[in-house]
Amino acid sequence: MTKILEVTDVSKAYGGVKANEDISLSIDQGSIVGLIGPNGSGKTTLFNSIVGAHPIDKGSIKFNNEELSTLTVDQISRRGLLRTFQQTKIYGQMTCMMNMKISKKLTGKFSDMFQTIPKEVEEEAEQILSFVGLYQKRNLRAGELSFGQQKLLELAMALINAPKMLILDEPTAGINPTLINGIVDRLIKVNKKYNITLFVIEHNMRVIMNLAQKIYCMAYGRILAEGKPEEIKNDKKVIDAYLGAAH
Amino acid sequence: MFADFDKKELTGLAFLLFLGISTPYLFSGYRIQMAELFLFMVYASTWNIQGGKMGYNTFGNIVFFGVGMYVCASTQIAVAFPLGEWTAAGGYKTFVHTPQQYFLGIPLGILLAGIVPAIIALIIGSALLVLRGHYFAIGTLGLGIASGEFATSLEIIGGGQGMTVPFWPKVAGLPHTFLGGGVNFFFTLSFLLFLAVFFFLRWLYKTRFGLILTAIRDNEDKAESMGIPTMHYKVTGWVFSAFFMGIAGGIFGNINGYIEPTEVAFAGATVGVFMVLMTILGGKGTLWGPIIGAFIFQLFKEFFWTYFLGWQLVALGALIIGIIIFFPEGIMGMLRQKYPALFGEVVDEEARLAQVTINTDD
Amino acid sequence: MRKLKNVFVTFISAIALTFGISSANAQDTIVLGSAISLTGKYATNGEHTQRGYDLAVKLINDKGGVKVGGKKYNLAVKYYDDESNASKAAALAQRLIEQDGVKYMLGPYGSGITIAVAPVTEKFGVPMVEANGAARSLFTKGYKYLFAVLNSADQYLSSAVDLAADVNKKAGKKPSSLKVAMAFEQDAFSLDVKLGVMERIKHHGMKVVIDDALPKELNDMTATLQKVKALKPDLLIVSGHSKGAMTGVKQITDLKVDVPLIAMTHCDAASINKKLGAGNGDYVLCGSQWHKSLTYKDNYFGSASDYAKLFEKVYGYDPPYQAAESSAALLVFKDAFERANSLDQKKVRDALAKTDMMTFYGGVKFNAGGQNTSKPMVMFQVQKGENKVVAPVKWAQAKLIWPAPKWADRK
Amino acid sequence: MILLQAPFLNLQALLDGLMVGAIFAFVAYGMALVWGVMNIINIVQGEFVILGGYITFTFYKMGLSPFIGIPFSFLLLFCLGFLIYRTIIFRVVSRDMFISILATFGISIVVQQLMNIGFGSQVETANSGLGTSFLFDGNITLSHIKIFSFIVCLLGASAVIYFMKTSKLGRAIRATAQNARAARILGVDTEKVYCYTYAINAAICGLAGSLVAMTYTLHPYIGLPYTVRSFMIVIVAGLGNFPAVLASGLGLGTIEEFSAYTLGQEYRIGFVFLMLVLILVYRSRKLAKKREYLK
Repeated sequence: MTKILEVTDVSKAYGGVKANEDISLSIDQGSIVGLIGPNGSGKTTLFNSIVGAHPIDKGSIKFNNEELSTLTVDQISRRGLLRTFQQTKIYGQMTCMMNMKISKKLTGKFSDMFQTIPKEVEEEAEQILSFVGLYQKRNLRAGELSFGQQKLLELAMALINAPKMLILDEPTAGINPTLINGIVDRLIKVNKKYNITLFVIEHNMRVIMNLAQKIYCMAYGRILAEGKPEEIKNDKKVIDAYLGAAH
Repeated sequence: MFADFDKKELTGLAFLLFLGISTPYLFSGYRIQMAELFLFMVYASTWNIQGGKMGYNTFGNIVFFGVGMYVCASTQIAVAFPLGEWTAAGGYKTFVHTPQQYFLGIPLGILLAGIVPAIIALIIGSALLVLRGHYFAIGTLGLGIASGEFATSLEIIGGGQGMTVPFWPKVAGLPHTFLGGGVNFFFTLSFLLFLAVFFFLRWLYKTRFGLILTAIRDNEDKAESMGIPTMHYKVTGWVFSAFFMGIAGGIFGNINGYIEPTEVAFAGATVGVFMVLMTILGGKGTLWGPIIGAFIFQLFKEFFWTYFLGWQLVALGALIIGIIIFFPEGIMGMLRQKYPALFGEVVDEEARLAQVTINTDD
Repeated sequence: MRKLKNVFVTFISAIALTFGISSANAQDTIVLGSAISLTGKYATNGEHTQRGYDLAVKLINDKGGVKVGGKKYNLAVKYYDDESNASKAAALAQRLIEQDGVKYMLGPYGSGITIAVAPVTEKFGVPMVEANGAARSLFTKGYKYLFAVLNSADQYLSSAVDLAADVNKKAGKKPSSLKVAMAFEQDAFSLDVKLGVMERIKHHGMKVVIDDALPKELNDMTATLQKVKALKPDLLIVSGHSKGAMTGVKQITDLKVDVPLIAMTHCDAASINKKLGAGNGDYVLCGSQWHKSLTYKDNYFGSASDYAKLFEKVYGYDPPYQAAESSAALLVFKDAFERANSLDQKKVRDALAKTDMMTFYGGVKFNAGGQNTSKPMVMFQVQKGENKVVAPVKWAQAKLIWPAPKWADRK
Repeated sequence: MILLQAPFLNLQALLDGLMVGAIFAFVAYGMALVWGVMNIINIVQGEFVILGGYITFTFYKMGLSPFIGIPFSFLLLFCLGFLIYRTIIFRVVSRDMFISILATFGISIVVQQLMNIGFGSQVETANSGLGTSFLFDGNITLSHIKIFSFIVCLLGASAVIYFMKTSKLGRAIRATAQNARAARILGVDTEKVYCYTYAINAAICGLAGSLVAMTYTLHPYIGLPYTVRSFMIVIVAGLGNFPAVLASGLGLGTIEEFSAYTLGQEYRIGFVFLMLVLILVYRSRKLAKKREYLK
C-alpha cells in the first residue's frame, strides 16, 4: 500500500495555545480514514495545516511525497488535495450549476482562462449533481439551499474538481438523520467509484465506524490512539478522552 | 455575433446604436453630453469589473483615467513639439499642429493611453489587491488623491497650471468641419470605445474568467481552496479596467480641451464617485446595470443643472443618498428579485421547496 | 416596483425638459453666455463677477441699449454654474454655444477656468471678452477670439518688487542685497504671478531665500512663516487667491512675523482690512486691477467712484475689482457691437480687436494676443484698515509706509 | 536644508506639529468611535468640523468673543448628528460598510453646498484676540490660541475616555462595540446607543471645528483633509484603542509639519495619502505571510 499523505511531527500554536503538538499520521492510497476526538482537540486545526490555510510551526506534510507545508492553499488543491468545510462555503449568489462549472479543475493553460465553459462540463456537472441528489435544484441560487443541501453541493463541487484525496470536515453535522445514510453511501461510492482517498472528521460514531477502515483519535492537540474502528471503539484512552471532555 | 442576444438586449443595443449614430445629425447640439454619456457608461462598466463582479470596491480607477488623459495629451503634443516648452508656465511660444502631426498623435496617444495605465495596474495591483473589503476602498481612495497631488507638482505636464490639448487642425482647402469637426470625431471615438467595452465585457462575463470573478466576490477563500489562483484573476481584471479607463481618459482629455490635475484628470470627488453610483443605481455585477445607471444618472444631473441652478449639488447629494438608501441593489437587482426567470433562475415554487430525495440504489 | 416607475416618470419628464430648453434668443435682445462659479470654491468672487455683469447690462439697457444697424437691441446674459470646476466650465461653454445658440461669451471667474473655456470659444469662433482670467498662457496660445480687459497675472506683484527695491535704495540698501521670501499656490494664476515676480527679482539681482508652494487645500502656512521668521527676508510675497491672503495675514498676526514689506494678491476680495479686526491687516501691500479712488471716467458709469457708489447702492457693499472689471467687459462688448454695426461674429471679433476706449475702469486696448495693454496695475497698502493706493505715483492717495513697524511696537 | 541652518526650527516644527496634531487626534477620536461602534466610515467628518467652525465664526461675526461660540458649536453639532442619524444613518448602519461610505459622501456634498450657500465660499477666520509668547529670545513662537486648542483637545479626549469608562451610556456603547447582538440580548437599546454615538462624534467634530476656526482659516471645501487624516490616524492606531489614536494623531501632526519644512507645503496632503496607502499595504503584507488579511 502506497502512502498518499504523510504527516510527521506537525505542531501549530496560536499565541500560547498549542493546538497541535507533534502530530504524525499516514494515510494509504485509496483508503477511508476517520479522525475523531472531543471538541477543541485540534482536529480542524490539523486539517487547516494540511491544506495550507495557515503555516505550521514545525514538522512536515507530504502528499504523494511532495512537501506541502511551503505551498499556498490554491497550489495544494491543484495538486489534488481538496477539503470541505464544517461551515459550508459555497458561492451563494450563483446557481448550483454555476457553482459546479467554476469548480471544474483549471487546466492551467492561459487560453482556457478565457474560453466559455464547454458543454461536456455541463453534462458532467449534471451527472454529479444527480449523483448527490441535487439535480432538481441545479438552477436555484446556492444561497437558498438548506444547510444539508449545501453540504451535498460542496461535496459535488469537490467531486467535479476530480481530487486524488478529499478531506471532509464533519460531512453529516447538522444534516437530518434520514439523509445521513444516504450521505454515507455516497461517500463510500465516492471512494470506490471515483477512487478518491477520504480523510473524515466525524462526531457521529455510528457513521464513522462503518465508514472508515482506520481511525485516528485526537485529544488536547495530540494523537491519542489509532487503529481499526473496533479497536478504537474499545480503547480505554479514547473513552476517557470523550468522558473527560464531557465533564 | 448577435446570435446569442435575446430580445431585451437587442432592443437596448438598438436604442444605443440609434443614439450613437444619429446624434451628430439629429441632436448635434447634444454631442458633448452624449459623448460624456457614452464615456460614463464606459467608466461605470469598467468599474463594475471590480466593484460589481469581483466585489472589490475601488475608488482608484480614476487614477487610470487621469494617467491615460495625461499620457494621451502628452503624446499628441510630443510628436510635434517638446512637451516642456508647450506646458511651460506662461508659454511664450505659440504652437499649431499640422494635420499630419495631429493625426499621427491621436492614434499613438490613445494607444499609449491604454497601455501605460494597464502596466501601472499590473504593478500596483499585486500590491493593493491584497487588501480586502473597505481597506481596499480606502487604500485606492488614498491612491487616487495622492496621484492628483503628485500631478499638481509635476512641472513637465504643467503642474497646477494644467495643460491644453492640441486643437483640431485646419486643413488647407477643407472646411474646418472635415470629418465633422473635432466634436463629431471624438464623439464617434467615445461611442466606438463604448461598443468595444460592451462587447468585450459581454464576452468576458461568459467565459470561465467572468465566472471566477463572481466566485471571488461570493467567497474568495472557497475559490482559493478549490485551486483558483485568485490573485492572478484580480490583477488581470484590474488591468482590463485600467486599459479601457485610460483610453476613455485620453478621449475625454481631447473633448475637454484642457487638462488640470485635481478637477479634470484625477477628479475622484466627481467622476471617481459618479461611476460607482451609476453602477449601484443600475445594479452591480450585471452587464446592463452600469449602462442603465449611467443613462439615468446623467439625465438627473442634466436636469438638476438646468433647473436647480446654484442648488444642483444639493439636489445631487440628496439623489446620491436616495440611491444608496433605496436602491442598494440597483434597478437590475430589483428586477432580479421580481423576475428571477429573466436571470436564468428557477421560479417555480415546487422545485424551490422540493426535498432532496436520495435513493440508495443506483 | 412603484419606486422604479416613479424613477422612469421623473426621467421621461427630465428628457422632455432637458430637450425643451430653447435659447432665450428673442428678436431684439443680444444674448451673451457665461458659465460662472455660483457654487464651489470661487463662489464669492463668481458672485462679484456676476453682479458686475448684471449691473452693466441693466445700465446699458436703461440708457438705450445697443444700436446695431439702426436697430436697438437689449443685452441679456445666460448664466450656468460651473461649480468652480474647470472641466464642467468647458462642458457648459459648449452647451451654451451648441444648445442655447449663444453667439458671444463673457468670461468665467478665475484663470484656471478661463483657460478651460478659451479653447472651446476658439473652436466655435465665438468672441469672448473676459475680465477674470489673468493667466499669461491665455495670451500666448494665439487665440483669436479671446479678449481680456484686465492685466495679465504676471503684472500683479512685479511692481511690488520694484517698489521694495526703490524704497531700499532710498534707505541706502543695494537692491541686490535684498532677501525675498515667496509662497505661491500651485495654480494657473499664482504661478503666473510668480513668473512676473521672478523676472523683476532677477532684474534687481535680489536673492530668493524661501520659495514655497502652497497646497490647494490651504488653511495653515505656519511652516512657511516660521521659515520667514528664521531667515528674516526684506520682502515677503504671497499669492494664493483669497485663502492665501487670509491665511497668510491671520497667521502673520498670530506668529507676529516681522517683515519690512509684505505683498499679496486678493487682499480686497478677502477684505483682510476688515475681517481680522483692529488693524491686523495693516501695512500689507496689495496688487489690484482697479481701485475706486482712480480717476478714470466714461459716460455710462461716470467716474470710478461713481461706479463704486452705484454698486454700493444696489448691492450694499464696496465693489471689489472683480466686479468693476466685469462691468467693463460689457462696455467693451457694447462698443464693439456698435462699431461693427453688425451681429456677425467675425465682424464683432474684428471690431473688438480694434477696441481703443476709456472706461471708469481704465483704458482698454488689446494687443495681438487679446491682452489689455493700456491700463497699469495699481498697488494699495492697508493703512489703519483702509486700502490706500500707494503706486503708481500718479494715483497715489498716501505714501507707502515702510518699513512696517515691528509687532512689538504696535499696540 | 533650512532645518540645519536654523536648529531652533526643529523644536518649532515639533511644537507646531503637536498643536495641530492634537486637533487631528481629537477629530480622529470621533471617527474611531463611530467606526468601532457602528462599523461606519463617516466621510462627513471633515464637514462637521468646518460647520462647527462656522458656528463659532458666526458669534465672532456678531461681535461676540468666539469663545462663547465653543459650547454652541458642540451642542448644535450634537443635535445635527442626532438628526442625521435619525433621518439617514440608521438606514445604513447594518449595511455593508461601502454603502455607508457613499451615503456619508452624499451627506458631505449636501453639507458643503449648504455651508457654501449659507456662509459664502469666502475664507473666514475667527480672531481669538489672544496674544503670542516668545521663548528663547523670540526664536520659538507660540500663539496662545494654539496652546489653548491643544489643551482643549487633550481635555476633550480624556473626557471622552472617562465618559466611556464610567457613564452608563459609555458602558453601553463599549458593550455594543464588543458585540452588538450580545448587547441587544442583554437589553441594551443599540438603536439608542448608535444614535448617541453618532451625535457625540458630531459634537466632538464641532468642538474641534471651533478651535480650527480660531487657530486656522475656514472655507466650505477644506473639510476633506480632516476626514482623511482621521482615516489615517484611526487605521494606524487601530479601532477602539483611544490612547493609540491620540499618539498617532500627534505623531501625524509632527511628521506632517516636518515634511512641510523639508519637502514643502504642497506635498503635505499628498504625503498623508501616500502614507495611508503604504501603511495599509505594509500591514496586509505582514499578515499575508501568516496567510491572513486585514479584517
